[in-house]
Amino acid sequence: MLKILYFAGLREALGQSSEQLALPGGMGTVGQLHAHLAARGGAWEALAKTKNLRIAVNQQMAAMDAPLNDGDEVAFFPPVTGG
Amino acid sequence: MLKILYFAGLREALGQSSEQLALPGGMGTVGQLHAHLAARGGAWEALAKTKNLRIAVNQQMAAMDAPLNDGDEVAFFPPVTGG
Amino acid sequence: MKVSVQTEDFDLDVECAALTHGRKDIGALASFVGLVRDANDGAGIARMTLEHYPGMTEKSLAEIVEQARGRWDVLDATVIHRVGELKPGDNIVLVVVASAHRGDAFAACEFIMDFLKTRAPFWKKEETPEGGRWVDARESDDVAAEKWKGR
Amino acid sequence: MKVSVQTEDFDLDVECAALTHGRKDIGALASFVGLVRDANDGAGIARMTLEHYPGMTEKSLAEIVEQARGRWDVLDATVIHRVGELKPGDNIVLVVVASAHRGDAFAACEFIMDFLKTRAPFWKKEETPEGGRWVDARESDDVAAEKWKGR
Repeated sequence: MLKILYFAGLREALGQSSEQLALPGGMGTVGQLHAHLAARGGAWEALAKTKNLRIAVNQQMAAMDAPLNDGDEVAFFPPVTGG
Repeated sequence: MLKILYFAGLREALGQSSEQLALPGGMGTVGQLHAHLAARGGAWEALAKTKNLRIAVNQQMAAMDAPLNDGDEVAFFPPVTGG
Repeated sequence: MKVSVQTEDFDLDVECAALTHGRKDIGALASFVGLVRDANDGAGIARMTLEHYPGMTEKSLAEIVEQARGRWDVLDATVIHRVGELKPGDNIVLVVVASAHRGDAFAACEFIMDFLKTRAPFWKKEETPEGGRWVDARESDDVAAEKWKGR
Repeated sequence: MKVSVQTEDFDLDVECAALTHGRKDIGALASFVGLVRDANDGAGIARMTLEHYPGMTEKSLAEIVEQARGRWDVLDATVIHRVGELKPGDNIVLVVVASAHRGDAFAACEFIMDFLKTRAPFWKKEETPEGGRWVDARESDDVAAEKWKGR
């Protein structure tokens, strides 16, 4: 299972802040998970449309080619604006 | 008359913090005043020996060629070390 | 080193005193406080909400402080970032860096702020007369973080 | 703008609050506090005495702040420098700069400190186990002030 988190504008666009997802076969990277989620269509297209989308795997910033493993926590969010 | 001030290590070396001095003829610049005071000899050689001696005329930093006028306040001191 | 993400306000003096307490080797305390302004990008701000990524936020801040310690002579440092609802004039973020010398304290403090702005997972949503809006990331913040690469 | 040369201690929070009181356009407060260390140039420091040039000191500090205001977007600033006898751990100097944005606040605050160090007429005399000694000016302070010419 993957734990997936959404934050800020993306969370609002998707109408949810988290979900659990069984890691399907052939989904070895962050990019593949991203494509899988965006392909849900409707509000989920926000994942593809968010400018400079950021991704963290296990609370570390990660690139689209980062590998995924069962039990990982994956977060999608817009560029940060704290401080 | 000139009001002359000495600060910090220079004040201690000269054993005085200020003096009044009539502006003698032919003493038109800070450099001429400096040479006049240093020529007193003894402790006054400190004026010539102080490394990177600083001079202020009327509370503004000044160079050796700055002109002097009656009533000026002239201060001699070592490089500053505050902060 | 202290890193805190909290809803409560902070007190600059208290944090500085905590860093300097009982030690006499600190010659320089550089600090930064960020506050909520009542206007941003041309709109009036009535209030804002700060969201964050619990867990990652704290790790991210601690890593930024560690990077600063690796680059400069930092004796101690404190970073506090508030979350939740804030209004104009409220404190948002505090960074204090203690060092023997001022150059290190200033550089480390500004470095921490520049990286916090671009790396730490916080998001601001502003309430304006036209409704709520998520603040856009600023390119100038990326530029500010990039400048440290050459130093 | 506030410039003060005083024997009494200062309070960072009080000075920050005075700058921000009643206004909501300040987004950044950069501050610096310099403290007496118990060691300098290899010698233990029991206490120190700060001498200054009354009149010129205040003018010099005000001029430095004005230069900073001319270079950066400074909303307000406070500079306090203590004189007289101080001991390790005591505060020496405070600079607080309020601005809309952090880049201006940081730059102006560091600029003021760098110029205060090389231009304002203060002198430190340290008491060490070997007796009193006037602190030598540091070349690194001149270098720090020079760096602003190119910016």
